[in-house]
Amino acid sequence: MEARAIYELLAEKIGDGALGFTEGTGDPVADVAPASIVDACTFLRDDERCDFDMMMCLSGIDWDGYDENGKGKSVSILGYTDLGEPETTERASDGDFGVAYDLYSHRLKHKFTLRVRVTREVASVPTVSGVWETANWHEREAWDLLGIRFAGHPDLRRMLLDESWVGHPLRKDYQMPSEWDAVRLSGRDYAKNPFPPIAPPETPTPPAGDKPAEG
Amino acid sequence: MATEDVKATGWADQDHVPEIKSELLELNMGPQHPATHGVLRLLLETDGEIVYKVTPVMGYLHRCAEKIAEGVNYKQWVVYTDRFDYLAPMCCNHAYVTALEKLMGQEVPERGEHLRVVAAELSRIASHLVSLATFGLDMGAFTPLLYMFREREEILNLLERIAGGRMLYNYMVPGGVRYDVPDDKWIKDVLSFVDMMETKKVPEYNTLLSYNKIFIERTANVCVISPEDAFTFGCTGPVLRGSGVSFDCRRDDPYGAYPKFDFEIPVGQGQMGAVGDCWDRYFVRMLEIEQSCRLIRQALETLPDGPYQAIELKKPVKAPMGAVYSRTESAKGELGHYLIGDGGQTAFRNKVRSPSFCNLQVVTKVGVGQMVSDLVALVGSLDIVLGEIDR
Amino acid sequence: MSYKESTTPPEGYDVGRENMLDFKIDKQFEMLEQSDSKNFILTTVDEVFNWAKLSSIWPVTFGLACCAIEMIAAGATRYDIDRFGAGAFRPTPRQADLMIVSGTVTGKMARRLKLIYDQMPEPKWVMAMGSCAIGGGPYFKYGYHVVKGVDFIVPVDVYVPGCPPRPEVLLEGLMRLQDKIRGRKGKLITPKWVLDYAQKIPYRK
Amino acid sequence: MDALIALIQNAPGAANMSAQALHNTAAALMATLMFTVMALCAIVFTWMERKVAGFLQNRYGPMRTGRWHGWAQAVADMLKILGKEDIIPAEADKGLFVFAPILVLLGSLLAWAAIPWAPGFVAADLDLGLFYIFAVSSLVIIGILMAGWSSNNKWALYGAARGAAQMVSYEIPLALATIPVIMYTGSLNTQDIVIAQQGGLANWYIFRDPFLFVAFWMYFIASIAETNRGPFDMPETESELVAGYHTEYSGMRFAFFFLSEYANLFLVSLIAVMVFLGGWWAPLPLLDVIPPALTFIIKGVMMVFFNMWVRWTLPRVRVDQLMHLCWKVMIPIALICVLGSGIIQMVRG
Repeated sequence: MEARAIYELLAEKIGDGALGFTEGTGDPVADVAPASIVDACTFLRDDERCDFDMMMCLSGIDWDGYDENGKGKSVSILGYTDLGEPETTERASDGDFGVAYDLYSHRLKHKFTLRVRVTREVASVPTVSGVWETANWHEREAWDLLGIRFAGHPDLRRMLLDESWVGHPLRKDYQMPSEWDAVRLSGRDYAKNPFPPIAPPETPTPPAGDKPAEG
Repeated sequence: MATEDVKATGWADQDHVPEIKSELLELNMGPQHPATHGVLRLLLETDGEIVYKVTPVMGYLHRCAEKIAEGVNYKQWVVYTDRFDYLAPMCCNHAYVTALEKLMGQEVPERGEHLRVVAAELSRIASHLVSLATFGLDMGAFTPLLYMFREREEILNLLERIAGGRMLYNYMVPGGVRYDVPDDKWIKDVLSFVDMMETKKVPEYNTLLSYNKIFIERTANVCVISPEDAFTFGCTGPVLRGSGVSFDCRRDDPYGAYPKFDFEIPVGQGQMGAVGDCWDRYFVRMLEIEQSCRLIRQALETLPDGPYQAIELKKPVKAPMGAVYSRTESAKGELGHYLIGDGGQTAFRNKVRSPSFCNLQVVTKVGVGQMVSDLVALVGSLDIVLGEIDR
Repeated sequence: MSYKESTTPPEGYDVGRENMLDFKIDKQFEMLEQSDSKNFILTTVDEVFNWAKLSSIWPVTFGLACCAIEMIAAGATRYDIDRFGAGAFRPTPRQADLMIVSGTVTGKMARRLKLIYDQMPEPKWVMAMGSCAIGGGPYFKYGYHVVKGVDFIVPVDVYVPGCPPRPEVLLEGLMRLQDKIRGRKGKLITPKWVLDYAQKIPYRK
Repeated sequence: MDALIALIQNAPGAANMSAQALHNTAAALMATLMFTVMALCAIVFTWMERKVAGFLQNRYGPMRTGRWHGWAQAVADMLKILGKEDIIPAEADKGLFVFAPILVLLGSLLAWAAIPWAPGFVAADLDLGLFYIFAVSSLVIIGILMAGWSSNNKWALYGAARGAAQMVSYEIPLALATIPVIMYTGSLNTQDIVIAQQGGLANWYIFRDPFLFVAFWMYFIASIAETNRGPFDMPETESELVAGYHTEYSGMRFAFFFLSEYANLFLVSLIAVMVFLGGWWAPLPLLDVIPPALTFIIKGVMMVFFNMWVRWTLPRVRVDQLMHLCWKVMIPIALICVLGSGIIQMVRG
């Protein structure tokens, strides 16, 4: 079935919860209100015409600093400097969080994408782990890396990082840690190195147009 | 055994069963453990040999790849895709460039597509060989490991000749592949390797391991994953096909040059026990090696002339604003990329849906009630790669 | 003759970049050769034990990432690390002599790695395999969870560069470790042209 | 022993020794010899194991140590282990932890006393020789259980529990398989058993009757399980229990386990040779020129090679399948062998 037809079925079911349908570059996307995401997912899974028995992917997104004009001027993330120190910024963070759900039906062989948006202050979406088991870990990962809470999740612990980790690294304003749990995470400090680095010779300027090589 | 259990047996004097306190033994398997295929950690709660609860703990190899994707440009990030599934790096390259080209709307020349198929399928064979070998190792058979690594070395040699690297290649670029075929001898060598694989090596492995009585006893009817479980846990790849579901992204959601070729999707038949047991998952991989050989032969025999890159190598790549989810069939299953572009040279967000991550989750359900040895068999048959789970 | 390795060169010792890396062992060995009160029996016993140590370096089965596959490949048919007596991979650190840190060390893994190192009995050696273990490798810039070099956590004897290093390089690293145990400078001295070339590599500021 | 005493008597300066002194000297000599042979066999077989594994796996195995095909590899291993740090975990039960490896080594060492190497050349010529061997070699079980318990490590505990269950169970088919031979010989004396097999291949017990042929294979399978080697290496199962009962052992104490594994391996092979394969008798009259002790050892080494071949080929069985195999398959078959062989003996008179 076409994505638009599925969206119409969905809109019929959840009413005001369906916020719109966009087609353009990339996949067609149905925007759904956070409150009705569980209803929408349950409907899409159970309805005979949709029959989405598998959730392919759940992706959390931090829309902070996204260039809405498509000019590629989005905010650049922070890293370590070449001397291994964390970079810092004064920029204030804003922008919503988003969650994208990519669904697939093995029987009918069609795909569908749902997307929700929540504000940075709320940062909480109802869980769909009761609908598809696989959402359980995907949501834990999104909580871990982006700090999006999933209300009603049975076991919302960090997935990849340790419980004592500070911050959510995939946020655009995340500042790299220099140390965690007494383990040094910043790079080598050349000032204390017994083998001092060779003085840098004159580097030719990189050709314009391409980003210089990183790392 | 708790007091109730003793009573339930009916053997003891019912009135005078002493108060017995029992608790489950917590067992910590990993991160340094020979059977966890890397740095996975499994927290087990066991009663003797029986496992009552499995809690996977990962992140010991969390290398921040998704963060890096937002920092480096599109072409530079191909390097990091190699390091997801380091057993089948070509498949990972293929998945990423497919997603990127879908976002860019970029066409790829025929020759490039064919070379991609050849490289990815060779890589798939290598990955399956390692998977079968380590599964055998988990079952205590050490020798097949070395036999399969012997053939893997041949594949690495072939790929080194075309891509320049021994294990991690950075071979595919947006719009094609990095290098053309080095010479005609390479094509001949690949074809002769494929012939050798089909006629000699796969039967050899079957004799050595697949139809070994002890091996069948260990794996048949062990840790059966039903199709329903597989769907709801999002299992894909040989794990799903081992459960008897005929699904393969190469056929059902075609990409690249795959629609042109003729190949079959092997599924678990339940030859040795129930459908979806460890032996089925193992044997599906063995059959897939043969299908990959078929694909390679077809792709090389119909290799068209012409360019192999659509974009000049030194030219920067820009992707328009928009979001795509693109998926390909990696050696472990469905490898998807959720890619958001903002019109620039760097991805705004790149979420990787890795097959091992989803496949591993099934352990929390299927692993319960099994013996410790069977759990090792289950983890081995899922064929996880920690680089892909933790990213 | 056991000796303590000093971290600073002696006074007046001309430290060029070439011999910087090897001066400690060389100097000690020179002193050993020149000393008049050389105890032949002890030296011989010591040499025998050193020979035993270097001929049977048992690595611990400890794979971290991509490099672990190359480590297995080094133990497999074509490269066969067992030829050097280092093929007996022990699953428990208690019985191992060598820890090959094969791959990226993350923040979460660092503690475990230290624990495994502590569990190994003396004498023990560590080999940092691959650029991630040496200095963070490709994960230097944005790797918030990656330790930029395993030598922040455990002392490293031999660095094996590459991403991942080929099995031949791992074997080379093993032989350099054997040289170190033997207490001698390795036969392979870094050629002059490599050093010259290294000087020319632009250092990014 | 008698042969040794005679040898010492003939030595210069020993003519006027008392009988007791002679006996004591001979016993001390014999014990030293046994220990040396045992240590030697452990060293030779570790090297052989690695070479055989290499041969089966398309590679070389040790090549550098000692120049010629790495012959000194095991020597270097042992020397290195001697120099390793000896760790006793803080939480371990120290007494048991220290005593366990000694007990394991003792168990395999004691059993060597009753092995008949050549006519008259046996350390302890016991009337209950075979019985004695099986009795003392069960000491190993206690040692393994102690090692696993005292380590205070869960993997070690698992390994020890598995090992104890396995070895206790497999003692039964092991002993049952030798009963038909004892019935044939009418004696438990190890020398008598070998002497009864004189006269070429056809007189070896393995070829005496079909039931004995089956009993030999029962013995062989049980002996693999008894020595904890693949496919029955439950107590150490590398891929499941890290290193099993010796997970926490390092240095010399680990070497004791290592030593006893190979000593045991050679021991059960020698018993197989002694009981079923004609002991020191050559298979063909032509080969009688070879000294009997050498024939005995060559046969033993061939059995060891066969054992290694099995180990490096087969996958491992699961622990419940192992028990199933023992109690429901092998013990009934071994009992049938006893019965069938007894009937044949009655019929033959």
